Amino acid sequence: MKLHEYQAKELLASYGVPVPAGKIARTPEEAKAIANEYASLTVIKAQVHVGGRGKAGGVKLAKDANDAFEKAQAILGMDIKGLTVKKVLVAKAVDIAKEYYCGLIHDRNVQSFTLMVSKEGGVDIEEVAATNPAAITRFAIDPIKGLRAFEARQIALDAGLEGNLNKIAAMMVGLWNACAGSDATLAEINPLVITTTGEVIAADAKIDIDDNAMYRHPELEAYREVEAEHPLEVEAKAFGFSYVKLDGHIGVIGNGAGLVMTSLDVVSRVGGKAANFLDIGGGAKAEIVYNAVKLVCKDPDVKGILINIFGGITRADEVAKGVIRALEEGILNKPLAMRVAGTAVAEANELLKDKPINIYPTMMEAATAVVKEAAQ
Amino acid sequence: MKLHEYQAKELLASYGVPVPAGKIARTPEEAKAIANEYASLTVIKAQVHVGGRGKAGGVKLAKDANDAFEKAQAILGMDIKGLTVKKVLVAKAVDIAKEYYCGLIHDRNVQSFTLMVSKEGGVDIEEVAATNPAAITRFAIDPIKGLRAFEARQIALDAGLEGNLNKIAAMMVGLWNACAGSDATLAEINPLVITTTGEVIAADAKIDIDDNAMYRHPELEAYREVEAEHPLEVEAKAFGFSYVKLDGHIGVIGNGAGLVMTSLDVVSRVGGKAANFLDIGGGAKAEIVYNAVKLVCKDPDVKGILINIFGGITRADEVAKGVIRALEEGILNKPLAMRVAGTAVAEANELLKDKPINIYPTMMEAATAVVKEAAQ
Amino acid sequence: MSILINKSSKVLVQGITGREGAYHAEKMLEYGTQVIAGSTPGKGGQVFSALGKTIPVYNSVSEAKAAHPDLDATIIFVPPAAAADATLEAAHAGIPLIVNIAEGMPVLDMMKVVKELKSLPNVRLIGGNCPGLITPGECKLGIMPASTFKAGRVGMISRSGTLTYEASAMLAAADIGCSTVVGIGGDPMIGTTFIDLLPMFNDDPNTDAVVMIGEIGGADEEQAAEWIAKNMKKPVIAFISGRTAPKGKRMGHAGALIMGNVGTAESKLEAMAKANVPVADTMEEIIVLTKKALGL
Amino acid sequence: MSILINKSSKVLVQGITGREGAYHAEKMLEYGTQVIAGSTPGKGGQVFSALGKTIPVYNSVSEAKAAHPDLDATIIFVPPAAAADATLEAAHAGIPLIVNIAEGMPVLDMMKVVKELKSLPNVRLIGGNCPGLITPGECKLGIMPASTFKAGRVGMISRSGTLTYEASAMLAAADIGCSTVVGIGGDPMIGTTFIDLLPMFNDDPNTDAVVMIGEIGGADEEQAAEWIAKNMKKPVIAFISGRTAPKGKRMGHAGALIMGNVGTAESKLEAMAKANVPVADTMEEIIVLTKKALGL
Repeated sequence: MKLHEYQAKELLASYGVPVPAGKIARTPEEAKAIANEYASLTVIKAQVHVGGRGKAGGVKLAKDANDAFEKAQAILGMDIKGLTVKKVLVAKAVDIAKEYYCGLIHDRNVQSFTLMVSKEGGVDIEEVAATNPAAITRFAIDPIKGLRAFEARQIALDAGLEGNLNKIAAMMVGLWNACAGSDATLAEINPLVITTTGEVIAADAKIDIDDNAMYRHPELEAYREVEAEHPLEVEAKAFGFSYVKLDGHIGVIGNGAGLVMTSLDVVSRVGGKAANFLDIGGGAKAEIVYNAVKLVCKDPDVKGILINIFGGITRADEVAKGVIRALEEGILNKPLAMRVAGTAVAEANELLKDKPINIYPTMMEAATAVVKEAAQ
Repeated sequence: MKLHEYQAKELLASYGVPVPAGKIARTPEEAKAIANEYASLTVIKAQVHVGGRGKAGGVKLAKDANDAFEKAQAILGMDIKGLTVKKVLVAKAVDIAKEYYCGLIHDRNVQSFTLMVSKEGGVDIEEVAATNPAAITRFAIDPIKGLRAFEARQIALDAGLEGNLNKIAAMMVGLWNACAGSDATLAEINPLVITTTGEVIAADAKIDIDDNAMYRHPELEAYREVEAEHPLEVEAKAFGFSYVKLDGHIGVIGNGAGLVMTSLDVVSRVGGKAANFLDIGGGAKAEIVYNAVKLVCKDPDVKGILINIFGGITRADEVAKGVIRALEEGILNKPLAMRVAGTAVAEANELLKDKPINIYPTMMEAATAVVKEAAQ
Repeated sequence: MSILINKSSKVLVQGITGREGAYHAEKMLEYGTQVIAGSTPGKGGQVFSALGKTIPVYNSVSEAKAAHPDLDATIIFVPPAAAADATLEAAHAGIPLIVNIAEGMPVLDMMKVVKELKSLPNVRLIGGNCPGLITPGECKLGIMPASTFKAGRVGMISRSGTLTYEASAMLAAADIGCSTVVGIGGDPMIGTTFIDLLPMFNDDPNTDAVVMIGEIGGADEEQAAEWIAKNMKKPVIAFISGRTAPKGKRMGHAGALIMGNVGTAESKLEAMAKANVPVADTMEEIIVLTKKALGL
Repeated sequence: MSILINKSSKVLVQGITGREGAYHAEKMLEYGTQVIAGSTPGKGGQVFSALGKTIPVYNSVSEAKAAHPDLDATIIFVPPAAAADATLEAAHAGIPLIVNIAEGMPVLDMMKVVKELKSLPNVRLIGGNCPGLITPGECKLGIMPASTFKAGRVGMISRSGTLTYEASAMLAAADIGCSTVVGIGGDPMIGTTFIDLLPMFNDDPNTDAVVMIGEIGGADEEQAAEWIAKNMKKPVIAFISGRTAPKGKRMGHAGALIMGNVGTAESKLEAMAKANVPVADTMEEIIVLTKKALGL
């Protein structure tokens, strides 16, 4: 689960990390009131789950309360990479002397979190990693012992950060505590600002929470915003499907992540492009297959559907029953090609033999057929 | 810092440990109102920092609200081992099927915490340790990794506890989390109750917080009760002295814990008994010594004072100046014997030579003199 | 012969009294796996009965191990929130091989487990989020459908469960069997990966070639390629799924995620090419390449 | 000869730019201790000047160690809240001997430090809450008043600072000097205790006898007595303070606390008697017994 900047900052502040004063506004009036209260320069920042807000005009400096009103008015309702801005963070501006980067990312190579620190702050760290990797200092954190102040100080030194070393290290340790304490998979402060008066402050922050660990963070549930997700993704989650909306036109349903990924590859190989990834999981019954078909049919982008099942625990006849139900209820209104193998495939063939559904022996043949039909 | 039962339970509850519903009453009326709200059997429990409340009559069962009023009236104001009961915990009674003991104590031998678990719950664990040590199962906790559920389950099994193993283990892990999370030096649940319906609940709890770690637990400051400490101990703490009130009649002041302890031993050896332990610390100036003398003179039990200083960083002449000031201000109104050695002892002797203060070359001689004078 | 498990492996089932644990314990017994003990906290003293066998249930892995010092392996059927604890329980009880099938474990839990297991070098963890492993005809320590596996001389290592079944079935259809098939799991943090198993297959006299089924995400395939180039004496055939998956989207497996430029299919294909490992473009091609490698 | 430190020991002072650190760095230099580097986070590049010497200050122990690979020991002058971190910093930088004088460290911090140091067997921690150690005439690595120590052939180990000074001064007055004097500290959790040091003195050819100054609390003296009975080839003289202290009250030192029946003076005296270690009833008697042990 992605947190908004303001949520990430709230979380960091609860772990003792200094952040600029800030409040959320949903209207220009609210923005004005907040700026008025702060009686200082403020920054009006779009709160959307997407990178590159600044470049898109979603972050503006406001010199006074009236200016805050105007800037908030300009940003609220703005479309940033397909997402509508519904709220802005109105934060006290800070006097920046230095801008650094400090982030914790889950790093499979070290089987832990890597702390990445760079003098190149305030810019996209992936770009720094690509263009100037030497500008990033990395440190693998012991997940049991956590990040200790002496380690943080040494990393700050190695990265060449200038400013109060103890305060910088305290911020890094605070970032780790927040990250581990809330089961984040990513926790970034960017920029980590050294102010003109020597304070160390987290001017922007990004935190992603491990969905698998949400059960132990009920307090973070309040941060979830269903509206921010694609409506079909929300629906798929309710069914327990692993579903990803993609930008092609062939709906893909299968069992097992690897098999579905491979199905996407095959669709692409035969000249098509997948509209989604949908894994129904292991041992699915007819009802589940029916729901999967129903969900994919709701997607207006879908021009044809590929179902690819390797029956192990999942029975092919259950899959057939689900598809037949969707067909009979008039829900399945798009070309469909199926490839079913393994357990109970004979029974499935028997069930489907008089139905207008094509079964193919290999995924390649099924994909070829549905891509061709969808193109018509 | 010792927590009251109700405070310890609040803390445990914040770590997910189930405790019986309960509230604090300072008057019988409040107790009645609480019992009325619970509409069940309640237990009225004196909240005093001393063991053996039950035997002293400080814990009573109340069958209804009126009974709660009466029982609270009986307990409030009661004197238990020299402490006046000012508040009672009114808690819902639980239906006890089994009473166990579960405690974490700082154990120097294992250089960590030892988890002690016993089927002999609801009684003084020190007594169990003395009379039936085999009834206690012990486990040394890795202070970095903490207590894990699988370890807790095994300990519960080894100790022969009966009841829902997962719930019992969860309570032990919760106790550890509370202990480590609040820097406790002792954290006990006694009894850990298995109810007749199979619930696992902490019916009584005891937690001591490490004073050295209070700086990182500002939230626990609210639990501190100055009134619960001896007034002279409160005053000594304000001066930064290490002070312990004892039950003899010779006030003892020295520098360094070992030296003061040895001074108490010497006082005892020559037939006296110390009224206090007071360590002025290293490098004390005249003002500090003056304050120490003033503090000890306030104690009506004190019939004579022994000052024992080994001058290292501490200068003997500074000690002399502090004593002289107390003398000249009329504060020092009791017999005093001093033994001063080390740095600047000649200067000290010079300062004291015309004063009515006796200086002795050894602590034995000084102690002998003051014990004799005090007896007169 | 085989790697890790064979017909004499003695197996514990953690969570044997649960629905899933009981179901798969029976399936494993049916396959011939020597399931000799089960454990479930609070259910010690019960027995698990299936196929005419009665298997004792213990309260803890320690107690099971004490009663059956010859236990070689355990398979864990507990909810993901309890999987880390169950894994550590088995590890500290001294079970040398642990299979953790749980899907949905918090990443931090697994990080801590992996770190702690480094101090227990005699313990190997397979998974989480994996189907387990099988030495066809001898021992099934997992949840895979038994029928798709045929005994033979090809080793297999796979990040995907269904693709493992698919590939094994295709090999079997082509009359090629497997020595041992290991589903290492689709999570970003797993106990055992390609690079841990390749040396075992390399040294196993009953394995002639190895099929590795990788996918996008992480750099395990790249590391494996590097190891193969330097050390592997036997042919390896690779397959990479998710070649068309977009960046930044988790494709079912928590581990199938391209972050920045790490974990792309291109990087993996390039690494395999550099190591002269043939990569199958389709599942069908796995069989073609395997046959070729075996000289069939 | 001596144990742990001698005239060629190269010393780092952590927190050298602070008030206490600077004061004691100068005192150590004055004594002849080879203080060759200092460290304070954020003060790297400065120099510490005293007695005509200029000592470089580094931002971290690692940087100091990199510039001075011959560093043998460090002494830490930081507030108690930072002492655990500073200790681990020194330990991980590979400084073999660490003296931590901080009084008032949280017990949990020290537990974690002690546990972590077990994985770094080449690192020895003295303290916390201790005066440090001194090899008279050669090296002072601590905050003790130098004047009370005389070079000689008696080793001393003590849980109390002032009693160490007192005993050393009394020995000096009797013309008996010390090989090395170690103040191990008054906290309940310390890095080094009697049992760690007795073997060193036992093996040190320049130590003829050992004075150990214990106190109530814990069982360190009991363990030491047991070790002595089995292994010690040289005479040991003991002193126990706090014989009249009541149960359950902390006597200044956080470690001087009798809990239940653990840590009583009786238990310690009994253990010493069993090990045939003479115990001085008064400080003066320490000298008498030491003389006797040395045949003076």
